[in-house]
Amino acid sequence: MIEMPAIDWLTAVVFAPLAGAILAFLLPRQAHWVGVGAVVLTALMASALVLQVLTEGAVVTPLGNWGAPLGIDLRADGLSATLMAMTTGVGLLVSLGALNSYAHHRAPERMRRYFWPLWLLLLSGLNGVYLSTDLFNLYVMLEVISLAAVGLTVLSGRIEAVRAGLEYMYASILGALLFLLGVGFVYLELGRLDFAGLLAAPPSPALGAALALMVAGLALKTALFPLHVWLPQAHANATAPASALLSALVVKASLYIVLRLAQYLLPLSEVLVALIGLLGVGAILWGSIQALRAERLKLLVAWSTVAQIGLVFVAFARAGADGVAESWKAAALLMLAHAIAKAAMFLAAGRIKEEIGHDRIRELDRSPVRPTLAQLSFALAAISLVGLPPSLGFAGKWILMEGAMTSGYWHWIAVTMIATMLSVAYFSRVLTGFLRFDRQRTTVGEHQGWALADAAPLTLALCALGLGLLAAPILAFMNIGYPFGGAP
Amino acid sequence: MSTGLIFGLTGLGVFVVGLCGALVLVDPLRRVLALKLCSVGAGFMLVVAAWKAPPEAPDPVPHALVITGIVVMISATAVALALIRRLHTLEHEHHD
Amino acid sequence: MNNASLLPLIILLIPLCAAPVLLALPERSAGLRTAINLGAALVKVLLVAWLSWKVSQGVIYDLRWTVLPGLDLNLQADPLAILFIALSAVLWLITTVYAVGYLEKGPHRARFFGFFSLCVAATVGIALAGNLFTFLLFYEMLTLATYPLVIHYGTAAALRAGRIYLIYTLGGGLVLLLGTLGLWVLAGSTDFVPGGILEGVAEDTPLAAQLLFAVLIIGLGVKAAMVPLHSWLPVAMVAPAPVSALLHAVAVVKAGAFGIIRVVYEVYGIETAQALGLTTALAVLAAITILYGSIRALGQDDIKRRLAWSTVSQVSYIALGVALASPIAAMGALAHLIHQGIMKITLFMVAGNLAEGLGIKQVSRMNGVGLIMPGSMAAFTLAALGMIGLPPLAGFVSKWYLAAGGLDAGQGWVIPLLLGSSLLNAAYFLPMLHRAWFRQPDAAPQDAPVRRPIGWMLAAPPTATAALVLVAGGLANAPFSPLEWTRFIVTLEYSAEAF
Amino acid sequence: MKIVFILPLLLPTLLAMLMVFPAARPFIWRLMPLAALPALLLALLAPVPLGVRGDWLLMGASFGLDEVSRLFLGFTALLWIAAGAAAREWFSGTPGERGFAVCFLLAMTGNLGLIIAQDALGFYAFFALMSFASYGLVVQARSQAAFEAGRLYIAFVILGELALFAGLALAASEAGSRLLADLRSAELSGLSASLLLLGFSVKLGIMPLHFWLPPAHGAAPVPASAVLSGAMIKAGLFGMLATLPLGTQALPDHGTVMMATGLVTIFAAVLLGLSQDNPKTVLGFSSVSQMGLIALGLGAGLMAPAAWPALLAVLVFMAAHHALAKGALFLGAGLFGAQTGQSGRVLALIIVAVPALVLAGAPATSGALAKEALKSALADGSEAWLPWLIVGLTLSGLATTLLMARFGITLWRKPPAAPSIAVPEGLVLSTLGLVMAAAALPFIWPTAAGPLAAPISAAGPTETWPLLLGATLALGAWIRARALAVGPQVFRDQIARPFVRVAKGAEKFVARQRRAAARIGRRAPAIVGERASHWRLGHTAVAALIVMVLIIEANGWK
Repeated sequence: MIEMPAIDWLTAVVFAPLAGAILAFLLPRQAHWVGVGAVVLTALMASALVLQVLTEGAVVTPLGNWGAPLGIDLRADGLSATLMAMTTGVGLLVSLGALNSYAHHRAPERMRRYFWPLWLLLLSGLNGVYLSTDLFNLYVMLEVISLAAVGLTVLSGRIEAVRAGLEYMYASILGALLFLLGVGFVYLELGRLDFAGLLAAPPSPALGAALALMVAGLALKTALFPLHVWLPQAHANATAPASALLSALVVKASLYIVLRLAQYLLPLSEVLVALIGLLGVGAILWGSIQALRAERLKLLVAWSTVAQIGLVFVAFARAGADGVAESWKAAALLMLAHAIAKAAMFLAAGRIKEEIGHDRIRELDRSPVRPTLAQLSFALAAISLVGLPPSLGFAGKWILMEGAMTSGYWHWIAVTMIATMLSVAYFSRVLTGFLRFDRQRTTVGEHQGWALADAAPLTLALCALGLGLLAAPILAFMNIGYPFGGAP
Repeated sequence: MSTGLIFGLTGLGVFVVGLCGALVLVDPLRRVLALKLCSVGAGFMLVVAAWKAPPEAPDPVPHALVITGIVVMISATAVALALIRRLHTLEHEHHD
Repeated sequence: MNNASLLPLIILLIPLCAAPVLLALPERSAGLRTAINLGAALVKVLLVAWLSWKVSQGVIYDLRWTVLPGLDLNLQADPLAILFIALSAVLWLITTVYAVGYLEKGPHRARFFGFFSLCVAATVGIALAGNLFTFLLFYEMLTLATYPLVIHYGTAAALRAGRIYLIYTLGGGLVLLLGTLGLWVLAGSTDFVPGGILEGVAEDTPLAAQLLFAVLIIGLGVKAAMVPLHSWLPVAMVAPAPVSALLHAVAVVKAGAFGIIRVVYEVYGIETAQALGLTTALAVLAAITILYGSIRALGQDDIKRRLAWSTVSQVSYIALGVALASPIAAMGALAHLIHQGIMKITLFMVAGNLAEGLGIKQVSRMNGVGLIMPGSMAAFTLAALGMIGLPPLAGFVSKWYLAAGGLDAGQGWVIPLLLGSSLLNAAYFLPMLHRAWFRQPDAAPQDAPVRRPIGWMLAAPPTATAALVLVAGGLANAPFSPLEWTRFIVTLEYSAEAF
Repeated sequence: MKIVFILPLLLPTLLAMLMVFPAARPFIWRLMPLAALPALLLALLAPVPLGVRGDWLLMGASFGLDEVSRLFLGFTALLWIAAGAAAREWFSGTPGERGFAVCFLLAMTGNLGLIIAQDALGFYAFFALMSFASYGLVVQARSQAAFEAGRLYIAFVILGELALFAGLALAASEAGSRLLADLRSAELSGLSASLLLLGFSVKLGIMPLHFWLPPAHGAAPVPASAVLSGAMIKAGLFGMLATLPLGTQALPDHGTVMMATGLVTIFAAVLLGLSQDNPKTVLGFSSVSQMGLIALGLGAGLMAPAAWPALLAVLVFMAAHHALAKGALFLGAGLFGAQTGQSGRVLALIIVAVPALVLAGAPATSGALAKEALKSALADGSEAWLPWLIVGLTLSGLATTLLMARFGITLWRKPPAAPSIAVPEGLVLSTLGLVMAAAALPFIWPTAAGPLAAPISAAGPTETWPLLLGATLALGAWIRARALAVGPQVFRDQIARPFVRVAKGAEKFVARQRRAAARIGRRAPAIVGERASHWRLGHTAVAALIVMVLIIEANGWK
């Protein structure tokens, strides 16, 4: 057997999209091919990395061979590899959807030109977040993500989008700066920023301040209630593939950092966890209520993101006194489920809007055209988001509720059930619109609006549904390298 | 009161002023400026973190971080300003 | 003897794979759709027959796939599963024929048959579920698959009904999820094992076990339409006739009833359940449902609504029989699972024929329909008499065993209950028969919808099921009859000395 | 061997099914009289006792024939043959032919089947088939009166069926077997015996369960009345003989009630019958009255098991006697109605007079023989009751005579309607056949069945049963009156109304709350959202969050 030259997949998955972004920017006419090519390449590398983690366990690469604490380490354990794989996988499918969507003759030149560089930049930043092992690196990656995400938000160039994008920009930068100040406090106290160095630090005022600043910053970036104000407009007004990326992937990066901080920075006190859980509850209720009131499809989906993020925080918070050693699994599964399903849902919503011509929920049933496949994708994604078996969302909820029940936290179970019912309520508003036929005179054409573009949301939705059956292996994989220290 | 503490508190103060501005102000341009203040404050903190008693050379790492931060912030500011301009143009068109 | 062959999985996959194909078929390719529908249903019947034969020889099929740590998807073909799966297979075939005829020119046939198939797949899954977790999975799938069927016509009324349906069934599913979780935490397993898995637990923490039972029964009782969780059922009858037929006979309400059987016998175990006083509570609930459903059926003029209320009442016979904790009553309950299915499906299909062929939807307009549609109405008559419990029809057999079981268990009150229910059944079924056979047909009003002759696809299925009603009752003691099969099951569920 | 039992049941069923095909109908009408022929042959030729089992059928059915059931099968089949022949003249080719023939044949199947069934379920199945199919016979005329009669009929049928179901279920569980033979020899509880008696008494038409009988007989067409009165109500008696532990177990209370009601029935029915003006209704009351006699015998048997062998023989004889005579009377009434000329009517009246005399107990007729035999058999029973019984029996002869006279008068005044196609000559044969059979019964009987015996036993005290029975009946009468007065649908609605009202109220309450909640739900989020964005709560929350986390963390430093 030929000895393969040891390719450093960790570095590759971060820099390949970056290179792709630059190339796509330089070659605007070929941007989409460059873009898709880069994403496919990244996806292949990511699979190689996943395989490597699967066979060898956690992988570490010191960038430029400096090594911690001075240099920058990239590390992939089960959790980060999973999230990275999710990012590239979902990203690949969204790219395919985008390829079709932006090839649309009506799409302005600007979109076609800037989408790919921005998205590749975003991908690079996301992968960077998942593989980073020190705080400052995380800050930089967060900023990269922010800039790319804001760019994606305003891509359509419409006034609402720009306004929402600006708001997003403020929130995003402020969040990053809060994080940066936190980093400063950490360095002040400990003199180092790598995760390993944080682990054993005793509690101190500086670290407490750092934690407070970082939690606030990340909450802002991840749109945890009541810091969510920027999210619905930003996600609802972006173009469909951009919304899919923003909602599915971008918010996950800051969630991931919260998870990591919870492990490395300080043992979270029970009260703080309860506070986070409480905010999660607020997010579920408020997000759902707003989703119930939303008049436009994409706005509804965006508000549902607020609610779902709340649920992830609830999953995280049910740790209670036990710490995150167990509860992260539910949170991680829910993140995964949400990413896949929400991407499917935004793409499907975009397709529906494209076919019907508007996305006003009340008038969905007046349309003589029913884009069946997009509707089906939407429905399947909704099943996963609601958390019905056998979807991935169900697996996440199951672990969440099982854990809560074992520890006797009945209130979290009640919250989860309420969240489920509310999500049924707001999604069924849409589904009812799909299925009502007596509002228009002409015969309804079903099976209209078949398009290749439906392939991406449908695949994503089916994945969200079917991956639940693979929850056990996924969990086992996430546990490689014991991201949360659990006993081997 | 040590120099470090004074610098630190100043940095923190600048950050808090920026934070308040970012949260309270309405005018887009002033909000950008407030955010810039925040970043300056945060930079201060890192510089303080680098400071060591004179015989020793200051820690180079925070300096590197600050420089990176400044670069990042400059690009962010640029994007924000571009967006504000764009919004102005659009609003202008909108009103006509 | 356990067997890991893939037969149960194949049976599950047939409708499951047929569904997307049917959904994807263009609306106009009716011939191909019908061929797939009937082909799949036929193959399934044959495979189920083969499976039944193997199971009757003592083979137990057991397939597992780990979903979450320690939690398996488990398909298990035991005799109880066979009972339900055979019902679903046979009635699916018959209903498919009927549905093809019923929706001949209607809209959205691709969607209809796609979800129809999915619904059957869910039923198969429910039948084959080897643990409560798997059961839950298919239980939810059933909810989702039936929703588009209930609102098939897409009118405001249908959507309203669909919403109520969804609220109830998804709520029930959620409660069942809670129950499943509770079981998992309490017992460390959700497997269906004859004799139950809660023996020790129930002794240690009886209160938790009782609460859990309540939660599980609420979750299942929604689909089984037990009072006071029944409200969705009469509303859901806006669905097309084949759907109502399937909903009432096989799929939804039976899923709930079947779940109750599983929970009482194979999660708690009848002795544990009895010791905890759970069977009594369940029996009382069932008794209330039986009477209430019948009483409400009395006042309904809409044929399908009357039938729906009747279902509310009849399905609880199953719960009653289970709760009586006597092997004989258990036989009655299990047999009623089948018997109620074939009787009710007949009634609904004929109701559909009346609506479709004559535009008649009210009892008060049924005058003389027997003379116009003798074949269908003969089937209706047989099924209705069976519902009342007249021998030698199927309904009699189950009632007889329920009564005998009640006496056997020392619960004499069951007899007046059954008598009262039969009386009420007679009070709402016989007037329909009287009108149909012994009144002169009304003159058709001017604005009456055009009558269309019903084809063989609409006429044959109810005839076939009516024949089944007769055979299941008349040949109740023949090998492989429902009753005999329940005897087989009950010998497994009850220890040998019970006989 | 099985074919022997299957054929009598299969033939009528098959014919009923074939009625679906219009082409087959004339042929079936031709076969109609022969439908019961296999049963008759079975009764005449089969060696007794005889039994076969069909384990697969309905939880294990078994069929068989013993001394008693052979006699029942014989006269029942004979009656069905005669009625079938009359029905052919009556209905063949008319618009209602299909419905009538199907019901007729199904009722025939039930009637014959219940006699040869040897297990409780099979018996019950055939009994129900007969009862329900007969509804079609009762309402054949489709007139208002027929529907009224039919409603009454079906109400009582259901009452009877329910009682039977309960009784059989109880009895089978007490006996631990479903075979009728085991039921007969088992120790039955009072409750199950009461239920069985109640169920069968409905069919017998013993007062006060007789309400259905006279209107039904009056409304049904002649051939149907003949079998209803001649054959079917005997099924009630047969049922008692088949299921009750007569001769092995004393049930004095039940016996007392039966005897008392029997006595009342004999006379009350006559009094009621006298006020009727429909000849067939009069005959119906006469049947009620005659069944009172049979109840008397049964009651005695229940009281004194020792007297049973003798009573059994008498009762079977009485059943056969009444069946033939009453069948002949009904067919005769039809024959009379079908006559157009005066001379024909006189001739018909003469023919009818023969069974009337037989029934009234003219000397040397089976009627007289039956009463005498009953008297002597009763003498073996209760001492205390005997004088009353003797008086009663004697007077009943007088009463029946009066009733027969009334029948004659009303027949003359209001002859039953006959279809225009009825050919008098066609009816004559069947009527005459039955008349002759009725007249010749005393002579045929010795070759057919058994001797008499005479042991004696004492009667028991009365209990609260009659009171309870009275209350139940009052309630039943009230319900019936109510149901009739307001119409069945309204009546049903009345039953359901409280429940509907509760459900509606709950619905309304929930709806109101829901509307209120929906209003709040719609408005509150909008207001809250507006306020929040106005006060920039989301932004302020950033600062608040930082402070809160700081405070929380501050606890950890100390």
